[in-house]
Formats: sequence, C-alpha cells, structure tokens
Amino acid sequence: MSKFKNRLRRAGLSGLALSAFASLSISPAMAGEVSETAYIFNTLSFMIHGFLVMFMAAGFAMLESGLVRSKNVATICLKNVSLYAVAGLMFYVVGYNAMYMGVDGGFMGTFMPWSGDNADALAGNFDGGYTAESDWFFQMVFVATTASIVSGTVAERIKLWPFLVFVAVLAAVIYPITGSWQWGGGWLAEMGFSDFAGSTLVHSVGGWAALSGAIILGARKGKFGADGSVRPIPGSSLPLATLGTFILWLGWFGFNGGSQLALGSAADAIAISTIYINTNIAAVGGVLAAMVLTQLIYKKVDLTMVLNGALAGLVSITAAPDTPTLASAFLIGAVGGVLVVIAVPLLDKLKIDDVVGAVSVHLVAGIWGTLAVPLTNDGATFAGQLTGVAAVGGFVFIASSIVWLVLKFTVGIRVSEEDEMLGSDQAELGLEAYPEFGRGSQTI
Amino acid sequence: MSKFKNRLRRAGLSGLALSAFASLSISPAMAGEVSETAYIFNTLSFMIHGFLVMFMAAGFAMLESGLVRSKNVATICLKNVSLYAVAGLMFYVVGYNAMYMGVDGGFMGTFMPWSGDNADALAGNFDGGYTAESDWFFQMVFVATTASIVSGTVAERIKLWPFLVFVAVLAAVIYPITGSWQWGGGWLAEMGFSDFAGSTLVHSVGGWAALSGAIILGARKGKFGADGSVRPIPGSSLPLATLGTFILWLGWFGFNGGSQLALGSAADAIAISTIYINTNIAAVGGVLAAMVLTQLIYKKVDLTMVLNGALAGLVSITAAPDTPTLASAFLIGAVGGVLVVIAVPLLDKLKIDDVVGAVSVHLVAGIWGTLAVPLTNDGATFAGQLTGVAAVGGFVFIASSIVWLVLKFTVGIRVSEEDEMLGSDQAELGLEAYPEFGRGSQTI
Amino acid sequence: MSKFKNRLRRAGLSGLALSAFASLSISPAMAGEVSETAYIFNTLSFMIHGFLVMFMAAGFAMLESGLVRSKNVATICLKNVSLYAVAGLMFYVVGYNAMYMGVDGGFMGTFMPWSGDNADALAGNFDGGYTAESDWFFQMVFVATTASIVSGTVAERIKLWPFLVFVAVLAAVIYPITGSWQWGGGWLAEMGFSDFAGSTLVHSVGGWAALSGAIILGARKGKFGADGSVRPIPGSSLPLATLGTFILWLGWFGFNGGSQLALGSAADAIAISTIYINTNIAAVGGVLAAMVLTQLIYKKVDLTMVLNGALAGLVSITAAPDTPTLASAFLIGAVGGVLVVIAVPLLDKLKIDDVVGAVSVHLVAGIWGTLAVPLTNDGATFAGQLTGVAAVGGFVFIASSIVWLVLKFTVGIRVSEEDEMLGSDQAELGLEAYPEFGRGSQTI
Amino acid sequence: MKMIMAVIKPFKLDDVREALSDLGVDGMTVTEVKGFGRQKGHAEIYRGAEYTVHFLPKVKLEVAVKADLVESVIEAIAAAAQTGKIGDGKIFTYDMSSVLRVRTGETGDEAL
Amino acid sequence: MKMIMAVIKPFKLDDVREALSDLGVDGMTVTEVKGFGRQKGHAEIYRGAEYTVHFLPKVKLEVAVKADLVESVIEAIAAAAQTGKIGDGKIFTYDMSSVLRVRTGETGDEAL
Amino acid sequence: MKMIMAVIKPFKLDDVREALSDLGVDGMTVTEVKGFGRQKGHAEIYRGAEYTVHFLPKVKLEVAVKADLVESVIEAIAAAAQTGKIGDGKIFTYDMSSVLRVRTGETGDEAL
Ligand SMILES: Nc1ncnc2c1ncn2[C@@H]1O[C@H](COP(=O)(O)OP(=O)(O)O)[C@@H](O)[C@H]1O
Ligand SMILES: Nc1ncnc2c1ncn2[C@@H]1O[C@H](COP(=O)(O)OP(=O)(O)O)[C@@H](O)[C@H]1O
Ligand SMILES: Nc1ncnc2c1ncn2[C@@H]1O[C@H](COP(=O)(O)OP(=O)(O)O)[C@@H](O)[C@H]1O
Repeated sequence: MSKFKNRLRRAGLSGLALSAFASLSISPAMAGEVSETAYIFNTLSFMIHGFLVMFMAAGFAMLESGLVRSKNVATICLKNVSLYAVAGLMFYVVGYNAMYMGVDGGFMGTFMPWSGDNADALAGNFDGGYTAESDWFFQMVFVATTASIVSGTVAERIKLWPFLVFVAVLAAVIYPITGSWQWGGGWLAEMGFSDFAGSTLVHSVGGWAALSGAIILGARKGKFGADGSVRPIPGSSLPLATLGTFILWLGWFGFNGGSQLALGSAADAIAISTIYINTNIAAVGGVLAAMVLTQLIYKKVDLTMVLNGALAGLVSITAAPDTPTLASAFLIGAVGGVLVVIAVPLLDKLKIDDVVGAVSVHLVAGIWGTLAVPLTNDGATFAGQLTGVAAVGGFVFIASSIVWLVLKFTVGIRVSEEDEMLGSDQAELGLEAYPEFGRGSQTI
Repeated sequence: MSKFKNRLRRAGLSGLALSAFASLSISPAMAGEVSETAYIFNTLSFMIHGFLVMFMAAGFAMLESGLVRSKNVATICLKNVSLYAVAGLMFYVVGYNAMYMGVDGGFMGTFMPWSGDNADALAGNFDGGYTAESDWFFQMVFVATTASIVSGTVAERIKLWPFLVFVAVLAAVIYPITGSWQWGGGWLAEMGFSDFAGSTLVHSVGGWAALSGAIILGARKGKFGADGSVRPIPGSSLPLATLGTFILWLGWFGFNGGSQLALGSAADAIAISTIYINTNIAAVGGVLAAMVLTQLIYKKVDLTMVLNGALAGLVSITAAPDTPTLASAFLIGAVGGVLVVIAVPLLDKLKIDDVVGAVSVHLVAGIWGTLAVPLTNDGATFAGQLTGVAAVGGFVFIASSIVWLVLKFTVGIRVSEEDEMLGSDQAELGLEAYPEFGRGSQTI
Repeated sequence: MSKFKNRLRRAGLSGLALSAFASLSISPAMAGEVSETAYIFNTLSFMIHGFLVMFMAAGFAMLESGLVRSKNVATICLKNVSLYAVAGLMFYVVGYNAMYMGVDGGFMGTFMPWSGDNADALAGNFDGGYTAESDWFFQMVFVATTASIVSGTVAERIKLWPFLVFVAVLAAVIYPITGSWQWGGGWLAEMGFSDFAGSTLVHSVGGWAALSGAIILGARKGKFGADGSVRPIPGSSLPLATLGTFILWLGWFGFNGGSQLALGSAADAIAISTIYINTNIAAVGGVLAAMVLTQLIYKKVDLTMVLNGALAGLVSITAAPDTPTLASAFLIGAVGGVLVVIAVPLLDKLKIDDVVGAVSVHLVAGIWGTLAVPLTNDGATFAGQLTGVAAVGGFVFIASSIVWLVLKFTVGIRVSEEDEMLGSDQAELGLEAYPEFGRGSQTI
Repeated sequence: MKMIMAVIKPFKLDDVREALSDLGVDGMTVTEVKGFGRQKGHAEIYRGAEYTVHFLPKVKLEVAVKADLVESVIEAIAAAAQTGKIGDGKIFTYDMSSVLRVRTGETGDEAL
Repeated sequence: MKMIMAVIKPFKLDDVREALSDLGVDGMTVTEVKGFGRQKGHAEIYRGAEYTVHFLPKVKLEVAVKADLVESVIEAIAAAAQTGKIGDGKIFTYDMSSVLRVRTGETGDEAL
Repeated sequence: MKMIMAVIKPFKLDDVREALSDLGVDGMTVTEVKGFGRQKGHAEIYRGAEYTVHFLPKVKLEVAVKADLVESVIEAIAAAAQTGKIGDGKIFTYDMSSVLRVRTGETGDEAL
C-alpha cells in the first residue's frame, strides 16, 4: 500500500484527499498521475505543519510550567523535553510501522523500525504523493502530543523515570495500535469511523492514559481535605500558562491543517484554509463559552478555565475541522468550552486530581468532538463514532492501567511524601526552577 | 468584484500585485489566467503569513504581561486571549463584509456575515487567485492586531467586560469602515492613498482608539504626582517583554510579507523577499536609534525603549515595505525609533498614561511611516498620504471616543480606586498571576 | 558567478543542490533551465526557513535570560536584541559581499555593501534559482546566530557597548572571512571540506569567539573559590531556559533545512525532509544521552545539562544533516550530548567561565559534528575535515582575541567589581528585570 | 532607644515613609509579609473550587528610634497608615539593648 | 504582652495556623525566610560542580499575645510544627513594650 | 540570651556566615528586606521620567546567641560586613525572654 494512503480518511473525504493525484498533472512528459509540483507542495505541507506541531511541545511545557507550583517547575520542564525525545525515538524504533505497515483492516501493524524509501520519486514517479520522511515527521510529532497530555495530569507527584517508561510504551505500543485501527487502515476505518485529525486517536488517547494515571497515582497531598473538601492549588505563573496556550493554538493550525495530508491541488488548498478558519473559530468559541460561563456561575472570569476553554474548543473541532461552516465550528468549540467548565470541578468531586485539566480538555472535549462529526459530515454516523470512542477508550484505559500498575508494583511511580512536600525539583533534580525567589511562600 | 481585488493597492503597485495573473499560466489546458500552481502558492502565502500574524497575539500578550505590574498580569493575559476571540468573531459576523463587500469607491461595505465561495476554483477556474478562506484568515488576524494595540495602553485600570465591548465595536464597525476606504476599494483608494500593509489602517487605527481610551479613562492612580511630576511604574518582567517583542518581530514577516497578497509569480516572490529584508532592517534601525538616543540623552540604554524602538521601526516600514532600498528602510525604521524615544515622555508630559507605549509605537510611528511613503514610492503623494492620515485619524478618534464615553456613562469603564490598589487580578479575577511570590513588594 | 552558486557544497552534494535546475522545467516556452515554479519554491524555502532561524534570536534570549542571575537578565535581553540588530546591519554593510563576492578559491570576498539584483528573473530567466533578497535574508540570520552564541558565554560581566563592537567586527569581518573559505567558494571548498549547514562555519566560529572572550574577560567574581573550587551560580529561571531551548530546536529545522538552498525539485523535497528528521533525532539523541549520563554520574538528572544536550545534538548534526540514516543521526547527536556533559565541568576545571555552556555546546559539539561527516558522507575525508576545523579555529580564535584585547586595553570590556556585585541591570541600564521581586535573595 | 515594628497595608508604604521623613527619621527596614488577622481573608473560587485566602499581603516596617521620638513616630505611622477599614495593621514596640552602625562603628543614638 | 517569633518548616504553616486559631489567637504575621542551622543544608551538583546549599527555606511567624497565653501558644506552635526531624525550627520570645491597632487606635491587650 | 538583628549588604552574606561559623555560631535566620537610610537611593530614568529608588536591597540576619557571645558576634558581623561605604547597615540587639527548640523541646541556651 502506498504511504500516501496512510491516514486516508473515509466518509466523503477521500475525494479531497485524493485530489492531489487528479490535478496539477501539468507535465505531460511525466508518467505518473501526481506532478512533481504537487509532490513538493504535499511534502512542504507536512514540513510546515509538522514544525508547527513540533512547537506544541514548547506550548505544553509552558502551559504546564505555569500551572504547577514552582517547586515542581524544573521537573515538568524536564519531563516535557524528555517525553518528546522518548516518544520520537520509540515511534521510529517500532511505533510508526506498528501503526501503518500491513494493518490491512486488522488490529495492528508490524513492530519494526521505520525506514523511508523514495526510490519512485527519485526515478520520476511521484505517485507516492510526498516524501516518506515528511510523512514520518508529521506522524511523529503527533505521538509526542499524546504523551504531553499525560504529563500535565500526573504532574507534581510522579517519578521521572517511571513516567518516561510509560511514555515509551505509549508511543511504541498503545498509540500505534489504536492509531492503526483507523489511520493505519484497520478495522475501525473499515467500519466507517471518522476522526480527521485525532480528537479521539490523539487527544482522547492521551486523555485516557492520563486519566488512568491520575487514578492509580492518587491525588497530590493536600489537594483534597479529610472532610472531602477540594483545596485548589494555584499554578505558579499564569503568563507562562497563557503563552503555552497561544503556542498550542498556533500549533493547531499545523495539527489540523497538515492532516489534510496534501496541498498539491486547489481542492487541498481550499480544504486546508477552511480547516484553518474552522480551527481558529472553534478556539474562539471555547474561549467565549468558558468566559461567559465562569462569569455567570462564579461571578468572576477564571483565566485558567478560559485557557482550558480555548484548548477544549480546539480539541472539539479536531475530529472534523474541514466539514463545518464557520458558525457550526464556533458552536462545536463553544460546547467544548462549556464541557471543560463543567468537567473540571466534576473530576475534583470524583477526587481525581488532574493538575492542568488535561483530562477535561483532551478526553471530554475529544469525545464530544468525535461524536459531533455526524452533525457536519454526512459520511459519519453516530453509531460508528460511538463505536470508535468506546473501542479506543476501552483499549487505552485498560492498557494504560496495566502499564501504570506494573510500574507501581515494581519500581513505584510516586515520589515519597517527604519529597512531594519538598518538591520534585529539589528531591528529584537537586535544583530549583527559580532559585532566587523565596521558597517559603509556596505554602502561604 | 473578485475577492482577489480586495486590498488591491494603487500607486504603482498594481503591476506587481497582478503579476500572479500574468505568469505561471503553465497549463495551456486551463481556461483562466491564473494557474492552479499560482493559486496554491497564493493561498499558501496567506496561510503561512496568517499564522505568523496570529502568533502576534502571543507577542502582545507577553509584551504587555512584562510591562504591567504583576498584580495586573493575569488580567492582561485574559484580555489578550479574549480580545483575539472577540475580534475574530465580530470580523466574521459583520466586519469582513463591512470592509470588503460592495464598497465601490464609497465609505463602507455591507454589514453582514462573511461566507466563502470557491465554486470557480473547484470548477477549474483559478482567477479568484486564492481561496476565500485563506483571505478571510489573513484579514481576520489583522483586526486582532488592532485590538491588541488598545489593550496595552489602557491596561491596569480598565474593566474587563466594557473593554471587550469596545473591542467588539472596533472589530465590527470602526476598523472595517476605515479599512473599506482603502483596502475595500473605497474613496481613499480612489484618491490615491497608499498604505501597503497598514501603518495607518491597522496601527494608527489601533493607536487612535488607544489614545482616546487613555484620555477618557484617565491615568493610573500614582502615575502622576499632585505636583505634576511623572512617576514611572516599572513593568514586572522584562524578559517576557523581550520575548513578546521578538514574537511580534517574527509575526511582522507575515504581516508585511503576506500583504503582497500573492506568491504565484516570480515577481511576487521577489516582492515578498524584498519586504522581508526591509521589514527586518527597519526594526534594526528602530533598535539602534533608540539605543543610541537613550544612551546620549539619559546616559543609559533603556531596554523598554529599545523594545518599543524595534516595534516603532516595524510600524514605520509597514506602509511601504516593498519599495525602499535596504538603506532607506533602515533610515525609515530609525526615524521611527527616534520618534518613540521622544513621544513616550511627551505623552507623559501631557498626562496621558499609556502603559506599554502603544500610542507612541503604533500611532506616532504609524503616521510617520505613512507620510514617508512618497519618499520611496513615486505613486504616492504627500498630500494624498496626509489626507488618509487625517481622515482615518479623525474618524477613528471620534468614533472611539463616542464608544468609550457611552460605556463610561452607562456601565462604567474604570475599576474602583480600591480595586486598582489591590490589582485587577484579585479584584476582577479573584486570582494572582504569580500567587507564590511576595505581593507586598509591588509598592516598594 | 551566479548567486545561486553561493554555498554550493562540494563532496557529493552538488548533485542534489543543483537538482533544482534539472527538473520542474515544466514550461517549454521558458528559455532557462529553472522553471518559475522552482524559483518560487526555492525562494519560499529561504523565507520560511529564514524566519525560523530569525526566531532563534528569541530562543537565545530566553535561554540566556533563564541561565543568568536575575540581576543581569534585562542586560542579556538587551544584548540579544541589539546583537541581532548590529549583526544584521553589518552583514548588509560589508559582511555578505565579504563572504560571497569574488572569493574564487581565495581567502575573502569584497568588503562592500550588498545589493540585490533580480533583473534576470523579472525578464523571465529563472536560472538564478531564487531571489537575491531571500538568499541575503537566510545568510543574514546565520550571522546573527553566531553572535548570539558569544553573548551567552561572556554574560554577567561584559560591558554592553564593547560587546556590541565585538559583534560588529565578528559580523563584518571574522565570520565572513571564514565563511568565504567554504560557502563563498574559497580555498577550503576547493580543498574538499564539507560543512552542510555550519557546525564549523557558524557554531564553532561563535564558540571560538566566545572562548577567547571568556578567557580574556576572566571569570565572574565568585565563580571560582580562592582554593580553586568551583562555585555553581544557578540561573534565575529554568522555564525560560527550557522555552529558549525549544525555540532553538524549532529554529534548527530552518537552519539545517534551509541550507539545502533549494526546494524546487522532488530531490530537494526529499533532502529537506530527510534533514528535518535527522535534525530532530539528533536532538533527541543529545537529550537522552545527557539524561542518562547525568543520572549515572551524579545520580540526578540535571535539566540544564539536558537542555545543553539537546542543543549539542543539534550542533553535531549540522555539518551533515542530509546524509546519515535516522539511526546514525541519533548516535551523532547522542555523542554530542555526551561531550557536553564532559566538557562543561572540564571548562570549569580550566577556570574558564562559560555562563550558559555555549562553548561546550557550539564549539565542542561543532568540532565533533564536523569530524563526523566522513562517517556518513563518502565525499568528505577526515583529513579535509580536520584541516577545516583547525584553519577556521585558528583564524577565529586569533582574530577574536586581537579584537577582545584591543577593546580591553582601550575602552575596557569588563564592568567594575562593584557593578558586577550590583548586577549589570542596575549598573548599566538603571533598571531591574523583575523589579517587584526581592533582590536580596540573589546571594542566598 | 526603641525598635518600632509596624505591619501596614502595602499601598500605604510611601505615605508612611514620607511621614517619617518629615519627622526626621531617615532610616527604616522594610519586609514583605503576609498577615492573618480579623480581616478574615477572602473566599475565592479557582477552577470551580471555593477556598479561603487566609493570608493577605502586608508590609512590615522596622524603625529604630531614639527614646524621645517613639511617641511621635508611632503617631505618625498610625496617622499615615490608617484607612479606617479592617486590616490596617498593628504597631509593636520593643526595647533595644544596643545598636551599631557597621560602616563607622558608632553605637547608641549616634548609630541611628 | 509578649511577641513570639517562631521559625518553622514551610509546610507546617497551615497546621500551626489552625492550632493557634483553636486557641483563639487570630492574628499573626508571616515572613518567608531562609534558615541556617544544624540541619546542614544539602550537597547538590549543578552542571557537574558540587556545592552546598547552606540556607533552607523556612517560614517565620510573629505572634503578639497577652501574657497569660504565652505558654499555651508556644506549646501549640511546638506541637503543631514538630516532625522530630532536624530543622524543625525555634521559638523565640521577647517582651513588648506597647502595641497599637492602627484602625482604631486601641492599645495594649485590646489591640491584639 | 540575646537576639542580634543585623541589616547588611546582600553580597556580604556569605562572608558574615563564614565569620559566624568560625565563632561556632551555627544558627541564623535570613530575610530579604529593602532598606531606607542615609544611602539615599539612586535617581534613575525609566522611559524618560526621572525617579528615585528609595529602597535598596538588603539582607536581614537574626542570630540568637548566648549572653557571653554577644560582643564577639556583633564584632564579627561588623567586621565581615563592612565595606566602609555608605549603606553598610546596622546591628541591633534585644533581650530575649525564652527560646525553645521545636524538635527536642529543649529550652534556654541548650536550644541555640
Ligand atoms: N497578634 C498579632 N501578632 C502579630 N501580627 C498581628 C497580630 N494581629 C494582627 N497582626 C497583623 O496585623 C494585620 C492586621 O490585623 P487585622 O486583625 O486583620 O486588622 P486590624 O488591625 O484592622 O484589626 C494582620 O494581617 C497581621 O499581619
Ligand atoms: N541561633 C539561631 N538564631 C536564629 N535562628 C536560628 C538559630 N538557630 C537556628 N535558627 C533557625 O532555626 C532553624 C532550624 O534550626 P536547626 O539548627 O537547623 O534545626 P533544629 O532546630 O532542629 O536543631 C534554622 O534553619 C534557622 O532558621
Ligand atoms: N533607624 C533605622 N531603623 C531600622 N533600620 C535602619 C535604620 N537606619 C538604617 N537602617 C537600615 O540600615 C541600612 C543602612 O543604613 P544607611 O543609613 O543607608 O547607611 P549607614 O548604615 O552606612 O549609615 C538601611 O538601608 C536600613 O535597612
């Protein structure tokens, strides 16, 4: 199967996705159906959109740095750098091929290292559509995003190395398997599931893994009172959290736009630019919904909720950023913003301690976005979407739980109570993120 | 009128702007004048340059976060996120069409929601030049920039919701109206005004709106002594302000480069790359002028002035980034840098409290840049430029003042004196941007 | 000689680099060998990759802001803004032509201002390959990078203006001369040296200049005890350092990717996308090697070393990002990460005070990367590489030392001991980076 | 010789400093503190959960003064710091057994 | 009237505040400090160089109390702050010669 | 038993700490403070407007010592902290009525 068919989407999208083949065949001398120009455009789209998604790693790092206490900031920075490294390496070593090689309607691909092959293109046949490397690059940055989601939820109490082991398994096994079901052309794809850029395959996968981690790890000391009360633990730097959100918003143009997988035809250009504006206005919807709702309920706007709202809007639109009108995209995002305002305190009530709200943002809004696809895309059905959500959720939650539990009962996943008081930075890294500022204040 | 003709610039530029039609008509089989390849390039230019401009929202957020006191940092972050959301939504609901639809030499377009149409392109006729969505995206991020300018000037004392109402009116009515006069093909365009990427239409518009806001709102408590003395109020984080400036500098390649509106021909590629280096060296000029001048006058280089100088250089070149030589562009930017060093204390003397220097940067340098166009562009006249500056300035200042005054005498625009002491973060949001650091220091 | 031949690389690469000429000659009506489409693609590559490299200035600013003490943060911000300005200006005034004009196998070009000429392209002959401006832009941002490297090493004690004088000489004379030897088509290029994107020509040049500066300037007061002990001086903000590293990582896709100098053919697209993934995985190698090594040696992972490790991986791959396999690229980067963990304490032992580790990252890993080229590129020889490393190193170290010494014995390069205690921000700029936070803590 | 320690609202610091300067007191040491008192803190909501901020930002002044100035200094601080609203702060006074100016080695009243 | 000054471990602050509230003491002033003591700081490695962190984060409480409460307040703080591990901190007591509530002008025990 | 409170220039802290260690004093509490004194602050220009920075960064040390050490500790601090330039700081001394070590419950000189 041609690499170009990877992540070929069903449900009415194949027309667009394939359009690169049909047009721009401007050089009659060339044998294949895809012109060299289209080949370059397609590759360029992966590269540009790929580096935008890569930069989301910085966005997650800043968002999470801003939302943890300063005694854990250096550790969360280290986790964000190292998870990107681990995820990228594992996706090369086994993940990519486990997701895309020889899935053929089944349940997983082939666990072996990836290697690219551009012989056809070099010989003048551009029907592969784009370079193997640009495709790998774009797919790789997606798996890093999934891992970033987990780090935020389990922050401030998880041990560094066990966390990285989890990330390795996630990137090498869990993410590729569910990915293969759909984007690898597995059973879900055959069944008619639709998830354009990964509301389920990326965001919910990260969210489920985070959720199982949060439950198994337990809450941070002091988060919940003995009497069941919830004690908020404000983050250390809201401008960094805001910066992180803006970086993620920027990265999302790459995330959703690049998922068109082609830029070689006018139809692709139309699709990607439609995706851009829908993606943007969904975030706008998330922002405004979260603002209005927190103002109404709490009489004050909560900045952290608004940031979460923007991201929830983005996650919501990710399953179908190409089909809605601007107005629908706005509403889809706004519902995401509403959901996050409801989900965050709900998780608190369930005594699930999600430090940055990642479960509410990526899992809850991811489910919503996936289920909302049939509203704007005739090719998708509610039943099909529900099947996908349930199957992916079930698999990821169970698989993640097994990994977390194995880690818990072997090397342990949680820092000691004393180290938690002291902060991971001092306990695990032996340094401080802001060594010059007073430390005592952290408990005032 | 074809969408492609939007923002068609007069004064000798039409040749370049139209060049996309004339060349790359490489596929004889196609009916129209624009090839599919050119269509994709044009669209891609809007998308890439558009996301760079979108990221300027993060730049403004960081610049302003760095230049306000920490007790107002969370609020300024919230304002920057929400103004981007509000401006983007309003530009969809009425702004875009008010600016571009059926202006025909007149004073405004049609106030109705935007909707894109790519039927021609899908039918194989690419004479529209680019996708409707990419155009909308690029125009939308410009209006967000205008709104960001205002937020910096009126920071630390304005109420959140009335501010957002002002932004909504700005994006829906004020900006589109003056925009229609020129880029929408209205009377200013017919008269021969020239403003390539918006020294007047974007930056001065933001600057005038900010100025009227600052005057009507009054200065921050403590900014001016009873004896008329000026009391500086240092910003909380200069590295964030520096980061913001760099992000804005990066975004300006999109701002000016994308305003070529096309990349479909070699002539466009030449124009855009010329714009890039002129834009860059104008900022360089602004930086060096501000450095040398503050060193000479004050015997010390003032980092905040240098950051303002960079931005002033960028604003100055924005009216004509395509026509100057590198040396002229450097000088145009340098004059901008000089102006900002003069304007900032001047505004202080006038008891106008502009928290981040946005009026000096965007309005003063914007006027300078607009008036400087005839120096490097034969198609523009000094009289024509002056007419544009005055007309736009008069309209925006009056319209903004009306809006501010209506808000002032209905819902009120200023936080109470006590809330101002306490800081908007605690008073309006009930949280702190840096909850862990000492707060008392803020008045030391 | 055509501008397009600038930075034409030897050693088997010319095939790829020239490929833009050979293909996409899709319009039979055109006279030249390069199509307009290829011309636009090539120019676009320079523009996109150029703005990514430009943004590295922000990366350096944040990295260095995070690694100096807060009393020197505003100054390092100012230096990073102003060095970018000075370097860019000098490269225009003399640097570019000194590097590229009329080198002809010799030792330097022509010291005169740059000016672009696109007459051929405007006349329909696209054999120049890309616009003159886009080429200048891409080359200019490289010299700014070199200057940024120096600022980090000599931070916290150097005087502002003498530093900028050094940067001016570096950008106008030193960098262009060694650059001309290779990328300008001088003697090194003829001899068979290979340095794809500048492990030696950019990073080592910056590293040697930094090293000579650090030696001549001496260590910060308090860095080394009278008994020869090393006293660590922790940086003020590790999240900013992390952000800076991520921005640099992002920028490196531009740095290495754009150095392909073309995107006009499928072969170029393949090359650039290969470069992207190799660049990325080399950084991954650097991160993981630094993590594992610091864990093994010190029993704790050192975040600052990991950040340095990422950058060392990137520097290591820069000399040949196009030829290795993913696995080799990973290993090349990993060795870079190992080297940095060894070099940092080694420099300390030599009493060379490198504030941010720039010598270890850019010089040590730069040498390694250059020497490693023959491992993956048959066109390069170990002897040739060694010659290049030695010649460039010798020249830059001596030339830089002369400049530093002249400055030292005329205007002086070091702030007074009292000013160093007080911090450059107060002493040189008269302001504070974080005026609201406690200052006394800086010595606790 | 007495040490006067006053806890006041942060935005009153400049007024108090000026009031003391007027009295000829030109030495004091200031610390950022957080205060807990009758002014009970405020209930806030963060991410949907209510909580009380117990400690409020205050500024602590330490002013060493000659015995004969003690009364007037306390009065001056009290007058300048008062808003009449809860949380205005407290002024505590201690005896001091000695004082020394590091620069000159002077002691006693000379050193203030 | 005495001033009790206690240096404790930061994470014990909430426990101490609650213990004092239970005693009816509803005023205190808190400062972030760094402490040096028998708890010798810890050796760390930063960029390959070993060094000792001499000063550890602590929190300082100042609580002014009526004479008859002094004993019980000291005991309450000690009980709430104790972990039994080195570095738990110290409680110092001084005499205070006067106190004034800025808001009302009350003095003496009334002002506490 | 006395409490010695010294306000010094921040960069002298390490020297003072070492001087005290040499005397066998191995306990102290340090606070970041801002000082106002004869060292009049400095005139600065920010964005074209002149202003005076009234408060300068200082460090405050609190050292509780046995009666017989008071003199030598004061001397040691003064010697280590002196630069001879204005703003070197002050050393204040108080009586202390009691001290308690939280960890062990020891009191009096034992507790120091
Ligand atoms: N007993 C006390 N000991 C030390 N500080 C106190 C005491 N009581 C109050 N304070 C300080 O004085 C501040 C103001 O006191 P509070 O009781 O809130 O208001 P008021 O002084 O108006 O009655 C507190 O925030 C605290 O810093
Ligand atoms: N002589 C002293 N003067 C002032 N503060 C002291 C003194 N000794 C100890 N401290 C404070 O008490 C804290 C705890 O003391 P330390 O000797 O480390 O442990 P412990 O109290 O368990 O013996 C120190 O960090 C310091 O802040
Ligand atoms: N009367 C005072 N009460 C409290 N602190 C004081 C007093 N006078 C001076 N100080 C502290 O001592 C520091 C140094 O005093 P200053 O008068 O500037 O210099 P010098 O001690 O050399 O005369 C001040 O910054 C302040 O923190």
